Amino acid sequence: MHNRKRIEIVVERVRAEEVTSLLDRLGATGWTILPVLAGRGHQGVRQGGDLSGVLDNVVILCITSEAVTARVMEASDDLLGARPAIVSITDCTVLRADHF
Amino acid sequence: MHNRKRIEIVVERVRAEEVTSLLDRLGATGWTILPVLAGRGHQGVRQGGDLSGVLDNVVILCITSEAVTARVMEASDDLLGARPAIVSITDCTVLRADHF
Amino acid sequence: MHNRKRIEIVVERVRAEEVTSLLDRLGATGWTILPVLAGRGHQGVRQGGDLSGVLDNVVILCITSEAVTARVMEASDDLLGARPAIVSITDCTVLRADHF
Amino acid sequence: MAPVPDLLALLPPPVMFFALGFAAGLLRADLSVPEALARALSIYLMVAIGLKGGAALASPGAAEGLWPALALGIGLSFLLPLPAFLFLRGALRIDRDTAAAISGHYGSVSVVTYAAAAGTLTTLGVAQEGFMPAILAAMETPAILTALLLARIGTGGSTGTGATSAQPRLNAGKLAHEVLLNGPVVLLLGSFLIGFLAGAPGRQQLAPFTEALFPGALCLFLLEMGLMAVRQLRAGGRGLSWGLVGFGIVMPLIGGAAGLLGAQAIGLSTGGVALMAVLSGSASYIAVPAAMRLALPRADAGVYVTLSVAVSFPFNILVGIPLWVKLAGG
Amino acid sequence: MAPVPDLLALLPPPVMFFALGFAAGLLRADLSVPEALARALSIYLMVAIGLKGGAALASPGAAEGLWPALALGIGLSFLLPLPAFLFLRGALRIDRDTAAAISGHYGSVSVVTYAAAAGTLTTLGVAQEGFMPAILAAMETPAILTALLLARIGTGGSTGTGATSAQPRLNAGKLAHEVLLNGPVVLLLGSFLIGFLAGAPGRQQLAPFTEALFPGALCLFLLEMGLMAVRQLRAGGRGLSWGLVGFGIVMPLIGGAAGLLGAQAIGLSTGGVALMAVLSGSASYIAVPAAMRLALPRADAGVYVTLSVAVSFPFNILVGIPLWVKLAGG
Amino acid sequence: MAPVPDLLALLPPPVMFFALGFAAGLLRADLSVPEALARALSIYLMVAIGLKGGAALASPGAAEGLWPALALGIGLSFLLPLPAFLFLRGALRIDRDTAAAISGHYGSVSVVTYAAAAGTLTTLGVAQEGFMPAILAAMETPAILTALLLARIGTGGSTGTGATSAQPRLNAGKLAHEVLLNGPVVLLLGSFLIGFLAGAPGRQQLAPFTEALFPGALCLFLLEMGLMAVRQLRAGGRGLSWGLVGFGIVMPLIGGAAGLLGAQAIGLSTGGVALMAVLSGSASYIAVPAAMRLALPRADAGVYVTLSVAVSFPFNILVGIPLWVKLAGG
Ligand SMILES: Nc1ncnc2c1ncn2[C@@H]1O[C@H](COP(=O)(O)O)[C@@H](O)[C@H]1O
Ligand SMILES: Nc1ncnc2c1ncn2[C@@H]1O[C@H](COP(=O)(O)O)[C@@H](O)[C@H]1O
Ligand SMILES: Nc1ncnc2c1ncn2[C@@H]1O[C@H](COP(=O)(O)O)[C@@H](O)[C@H]1O
Ligand code: NA
Ligand code: NA
Ligand code: NA
Repeated sequence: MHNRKRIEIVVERVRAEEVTSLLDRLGATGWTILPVLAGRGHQGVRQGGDLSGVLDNVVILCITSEAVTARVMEASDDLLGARPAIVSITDCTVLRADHF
Repeated sequence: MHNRKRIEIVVERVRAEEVTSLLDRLGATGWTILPVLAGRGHQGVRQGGDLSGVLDNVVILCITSEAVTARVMEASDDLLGARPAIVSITDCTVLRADHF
Repeated sequence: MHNRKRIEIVVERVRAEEVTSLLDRLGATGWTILPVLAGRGHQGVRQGGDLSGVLDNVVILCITSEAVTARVMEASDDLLGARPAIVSITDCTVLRADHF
Repeated sequence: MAPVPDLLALLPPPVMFFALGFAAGLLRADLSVPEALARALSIYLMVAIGLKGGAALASPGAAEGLWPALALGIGLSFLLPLPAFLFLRGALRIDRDTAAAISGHYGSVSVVTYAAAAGTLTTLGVAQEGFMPAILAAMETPAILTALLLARIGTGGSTGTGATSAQPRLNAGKLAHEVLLNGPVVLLLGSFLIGFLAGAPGRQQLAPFTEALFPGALCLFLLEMGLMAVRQLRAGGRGLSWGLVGFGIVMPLIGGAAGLLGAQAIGLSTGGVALMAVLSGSASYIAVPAAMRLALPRADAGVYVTLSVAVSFPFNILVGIPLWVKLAGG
Repeated sequence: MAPVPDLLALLPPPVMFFALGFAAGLLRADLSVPEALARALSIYLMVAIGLKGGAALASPGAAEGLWPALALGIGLSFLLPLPAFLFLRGALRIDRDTAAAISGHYGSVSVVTYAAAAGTLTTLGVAQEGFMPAILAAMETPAILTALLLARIGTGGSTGTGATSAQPRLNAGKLAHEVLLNGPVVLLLGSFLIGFLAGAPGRQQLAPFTEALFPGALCLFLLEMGLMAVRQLRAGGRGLSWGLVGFGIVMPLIGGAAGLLGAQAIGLSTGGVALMAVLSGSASYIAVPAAMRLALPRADAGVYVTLSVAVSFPFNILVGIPLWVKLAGG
Repeated sequence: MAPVPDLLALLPPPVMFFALGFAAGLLRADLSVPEALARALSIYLMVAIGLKGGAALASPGAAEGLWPALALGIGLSFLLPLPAFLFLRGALRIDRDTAAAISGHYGSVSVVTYAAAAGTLTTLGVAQEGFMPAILAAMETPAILTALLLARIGTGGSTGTGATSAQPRLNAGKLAHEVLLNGPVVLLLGSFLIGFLAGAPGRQQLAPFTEALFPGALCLFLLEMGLMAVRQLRAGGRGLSWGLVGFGIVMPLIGGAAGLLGAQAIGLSTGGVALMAVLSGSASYIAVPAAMRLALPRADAGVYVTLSVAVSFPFNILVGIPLWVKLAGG
């Protein structure tokens, strides 16, 4: 049982690759992308399903070390600049420490 | 880095709108709805995909303040009355406090 | 408000049933399966959507007691042997204690 | 090695595909149809049925007999829930909400059962009234109203017994929409109207889509319905007592007989009589479950969905349709 | 009870299905089309249009007039964003990025509007140049480049005002792909080429798929477009001022008129003139939104998607097509 | 501007769509086919192939030569994994489980490769035995058994080396289902049986669905297969050594040659010989990966899926089919 951080990011589907390659660069060993049906935030209701796909969001889940998390926190504001994503961080424990 | 609560609700898709408008009314600034493939609970196995859609569930994710969370906890039992949803709450931290 | 554990498992879709029946056997009262779009880990990028479905992953979510969690931690290494899943555990609180 | 000559009429390909799906499900074969395909096919079937019916009605003299048939269909949809409800409450002691919800399904109709019956009639070369799709659409909703009434009647007296027995607050606007503007009704009536307005030239233009593809699309859809029936039996079957299973078989016979006699009384054609019996005997699995979920949240969705999809639908496909076609003289 | 004779030409079934979807959406009917079906139909329409056009071009003499038409289409796509941008900035005071993004949509084209117009022409029996699908593909992208230019011009002077007004770093490679290799262009041109290479025998083999099914598939797709238009209005409609709604109606008229006059000037056939007007008047809702999202992340996606899908698309389907067909002399 | 006359036979439209998808993938064009559409098309192709074959077998005299062909197909499926396994272990030093899993893919067959070959034969007007879809279904599974045997043999001696080399507990029941009741086999055999029972009248009724649409559906599906091949190369390509890529090209030639010679030996028609060669040379990408994932969890799924979908499938479509058709004398 080892302590790690669970980062959860809601971001536009078209920008997901930017976020995951940021995670890669900052040293995360993995991530998982989940689909989103709909959402609401400061920009109002967001409902996927238009044919261009620009209104779809995804959730990116990344379990990683405290060190990587700190770097992500610093970098994300910068990267996501124009269209900020929703980022939340939770403490978690994992089974095999070497995997994260 | 600011402390918030992460509320996660599993609920029938047909009732999702009731839950999100409750969240809206109680002051949450946003929420995200994720699709569910299957689940098990007290009512047994639930597998989506029938044509009426009444057996589909969704997960509603809401990151919000402690105050809103407290109100949700109070209200949810009331609203969800007949068909209770699964509600869990986790501590989390977020980047931009003003957003939540 | 009662303390529980939130177990989150990323696993191959074809093995999901093995995991949920393990959870059932170990005493979990329920679980929820979410679809995954894509992921990266030690085995590299995993993108669903091939016709055999063997490259699809899912996320299994289980809110359960500390006791069951402990049993899952012990058992999972054993069961998942050949193709390990990603398991993370978070503290959470729930509304109706009798439900979990 | 030629197949038995009459087999095609008794067991047309769509029905064989239903059996294939059902068997594959029972044997737990690793076979699944994407949900989007099932939904797409169900939309296609409703649009095709509506368009064809509307175009048929546009031909001279085709509206003759429409009004009595419409009145019969609506009347049956309103009334059939009554015996169902009495039996479920009286003999099976099902709780009020679930009994009301179930009975609503059996007053209403199943589009795919109708489609399969229409396909059988086409194979047999039996003619039918062009307006039947309008009857189909008209029979979707009245039963929902009866079901709601049945659920409310008698709960008036128990309001004092506390929160648990009180009906949950009902979002009346949302429910009205669910009842009047449910997907199948809108699609069927809309396509029917469009088919009517487009008339013969429109029909000709759309025929490769609405008519030539119909049997094949029905095959694929019934394959999925077979798989779905078993899936439902597995997930929700524990909730079904033998009494309920018996109800799911007997009620289609009662409904079908009522439809048959009524249709003969008003003098429909052979095909019309068969279709009216099929409609009355069939149970909804799209519009009514969705409406009941909102209106009667305490009714057990596992029970009514499973009963309709996994018991009565297979029975109607395998036994009901051949029976009513035969009795109608087809 | 025969329908009005000319109705089919004025209001062909696909357009009636659009109206049905729109009405169902407005009435909040419980009707939805799976997203996968909508995407599948949009792929089908592009493949079918491309194949048919390519095969038509392969017939003797069919390439006559191709080059002027291509030049006209590309020119219109490059230039139409200019008046749009000036109006949005000058009269409506829309921010630069959003104004540039919107104007790009109106220089580019809508495949389904084209498909609906081609269907109307077929119903009316009006011939058209076989190469029109190539024009359609060629008009997709030039407007995107103009839009990007418009967004960049004039921001050079404001670089000193700080981080907030600086353009975000643009992944140029990714954008170039988005612009040049967007899905519709690849599908249309690829299918066009395949149709051309396969020629008459290929066309004959694929005709049941690409031609016989076309009107029916278009009906289903326009049903979903009607639903989608209302969905977009609901989710993004608050972002639309009345000025923007007016723009979404007037701009198609300006673009369409330019296309009409240009096409008459270069001597296209009646069908070609109508289609060129329809193309110029239509607004993209697949390729351009995707490109703008990447290139101009600060532009408001809610506004440009909603304006294109929920204002100009319906207007073009209901008013634009009949108007241009009429003015072209069809 | 007429296209080269023989092009259609050498490079029929479905193959050109494969090339289009592959090129679009390589160029990273923003083009994707919804997963539900790909699955729907693959179900459609299997149903259509099965129905058509069953109906063909129902015609008088059509079963002649069935048994030897069946024996040949089953024998090839059982035996072809052997040389594959020996080469993968001996020359490429692939681990036992992955080598066994890969070899199972090459003994089994690819439905879409078959469909493309059948399409080419139809275009060329070359006849074929009606029972070939039954051979296709029969060849799906024997190779899976051989692969499992290969994975088990020789691990008996190494059980002492510890937990890492021990085979994980195998859920035998689940595996048996996966092997015997995998989706393609159930769909193909079920549809074949239905087609047989429905006979000529059934065939006629379903022809617009199963036959007229077939070439178009195959085009769309191969477009997606081209995109999928590149996607797999990107995600799983790093796991492929040049040796493995060479294997993925040579093994189809060995398998195809064996099928060709065997089919000529038992005296199949020209079309039958070509199809048997195509089947033997093809590699499974639906049934076998799913079975291997369950039975040999330590085998590398990235390698076998990528090798089958992204190397051998394109090779068979672009080189294998024309080669075997030519060598068969078509
Ligand atoms: N408080 C929140 N909790 C959960 N999800 C949120 C929250 N706020 C925003 N989101 C998600 O993030 C997306 C974009 O948010 P925004 O940019 O604020 O409109 C929304 O569509 C939601 O899916
Ligand atoms: N302990 C649990 N952990 C995670 N999800 C649960 C749990 N219990 C129930 N669920 C989800 O909630 C749905 C409804 O639960 P129930 O009403 O108890 O049948 C189930 O189908 C699951 O998707
Ligand atoms: N650190 C991580 N955070 C979130 N998800 C992960 C992480 N590592 C792996 N995964 C997920 O688990 C899957 C299998 O991981 P692996 O077996 O390491 O390749 C990946 O495809 C991801 O979806
Ligand atoms: Na009924
Ligand atoms: Na335009
Ligand atoms: Na093979």
